[in-house]
Amino acid sequence: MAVQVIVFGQLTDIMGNSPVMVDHAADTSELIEQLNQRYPALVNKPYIIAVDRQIVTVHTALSGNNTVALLPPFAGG
Amino acid sequence: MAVQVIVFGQLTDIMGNSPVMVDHAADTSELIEQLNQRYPALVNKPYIIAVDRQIVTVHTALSGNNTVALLPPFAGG
Amino acid sequence: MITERKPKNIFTQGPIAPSFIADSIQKHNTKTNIGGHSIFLGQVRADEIDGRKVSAIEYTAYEEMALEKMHAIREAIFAKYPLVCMHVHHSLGKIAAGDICLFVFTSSAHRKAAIDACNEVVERLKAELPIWGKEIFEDESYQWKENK
Amino acid sequence: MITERKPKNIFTQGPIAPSFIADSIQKHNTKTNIGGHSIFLGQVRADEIDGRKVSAIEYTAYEEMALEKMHAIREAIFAKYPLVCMHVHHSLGKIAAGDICLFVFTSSAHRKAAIDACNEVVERLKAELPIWGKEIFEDESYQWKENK
Repeated sequence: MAVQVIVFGQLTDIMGNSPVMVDHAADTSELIEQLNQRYPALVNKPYIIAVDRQIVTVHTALSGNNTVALLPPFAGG
Repeated sequence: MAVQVIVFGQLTDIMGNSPVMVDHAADTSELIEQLNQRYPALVNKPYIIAVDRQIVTVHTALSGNNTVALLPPFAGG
Repeated sequence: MITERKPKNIFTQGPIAPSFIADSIQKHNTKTNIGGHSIFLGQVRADEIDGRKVSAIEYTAYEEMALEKMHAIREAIFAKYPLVCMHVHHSLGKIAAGDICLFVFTSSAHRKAAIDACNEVVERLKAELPIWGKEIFEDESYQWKENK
Repeated sequence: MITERKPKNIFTQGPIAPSFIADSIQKHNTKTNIGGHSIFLGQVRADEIDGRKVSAIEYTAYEEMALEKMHAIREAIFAKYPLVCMHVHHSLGKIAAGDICLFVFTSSAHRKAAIDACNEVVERLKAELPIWGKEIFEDESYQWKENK
């Protein structure tokens, strides 16, 4: 049940540019909890979550083959 | 008291591309009356009048050194 | 002593070349207070009317009056919007279908001013500048263009 | 059999050259059903923040997601407006102040559709595409850009 986590923008200052693996996370809430423990600086940062490129709300179930992306506020253009 | 009249757009089909001189016209109403007699096709054509490049309404007095332009609907762009 | 801004010429004989537009964009490279450019281009359409196809539009203008009017529009637009710059070019003469006959270019620090100003200039220019277009069909017949 | 339109790539490495914009305009010369083009260009601003001046913005994106999202926006815009065509290009990598980082280009028979569609694409793109910009100052320090 390993989930791959990728981050962008200002979150790369905290988690780096490489994907981070999280072993046991049944849903996005559990995932974020674990990430918050590993990266305390993440706690108060603004971002939305995408699972397999779809924006989701909290408590989205994870199957283990998912890519979860943490997306800070967009700044294109 | 000769006034120079210039026309543009579809009015050139009626009055040509050269300035037309009108001898006695105290104001724009008199001027248009005389032009209507010389160019009957002008009577029902839509246009606005500019005296010395300023758009005017009817009964504008003419001094004799004016250039009067008849301007059919604009179609720039 | 008051130095008045003189009316700029907006008229150019023949179509507006894409390379001219590129040069105009390139020149803004040093104006690093600009964040957004808005551009409107008018292109001559090959409209089909009663089976006849427009091959070109021949533009004429009451140039002196148009330049005075455009100058007034420019002053009003600069008073209304925080623009860095604004450029307007309109073709005169015969412009073939597919060619560019109007180029309006506004720039500002934040996009909204440039976009709103560009739209307003296009609307005012079409409504207020004494310019006429003769739509010439492929068989050399013509009709006078009307703006809707 | 249904053939789905595949998402087009919108990303380009480095700045968008004015000559590329000119070529893009030129290509529409044969589309004689077009009467108006609307173009928006984003240019990197040399903002000054606490005495430090932005010398470049380095853009990154979640590319796969951005292209899927842009495809959805494109479909929605074509469903809403009678456009002849639409092109979007966004830079990735380090773009110097004064250079162009965004090029949105819409065309239609009558101007209103092109203008409204262009504005809506710019707004949606800024709000919905996962793209980020790192504002790099002259002293090599940086901050993350925020869209307002």
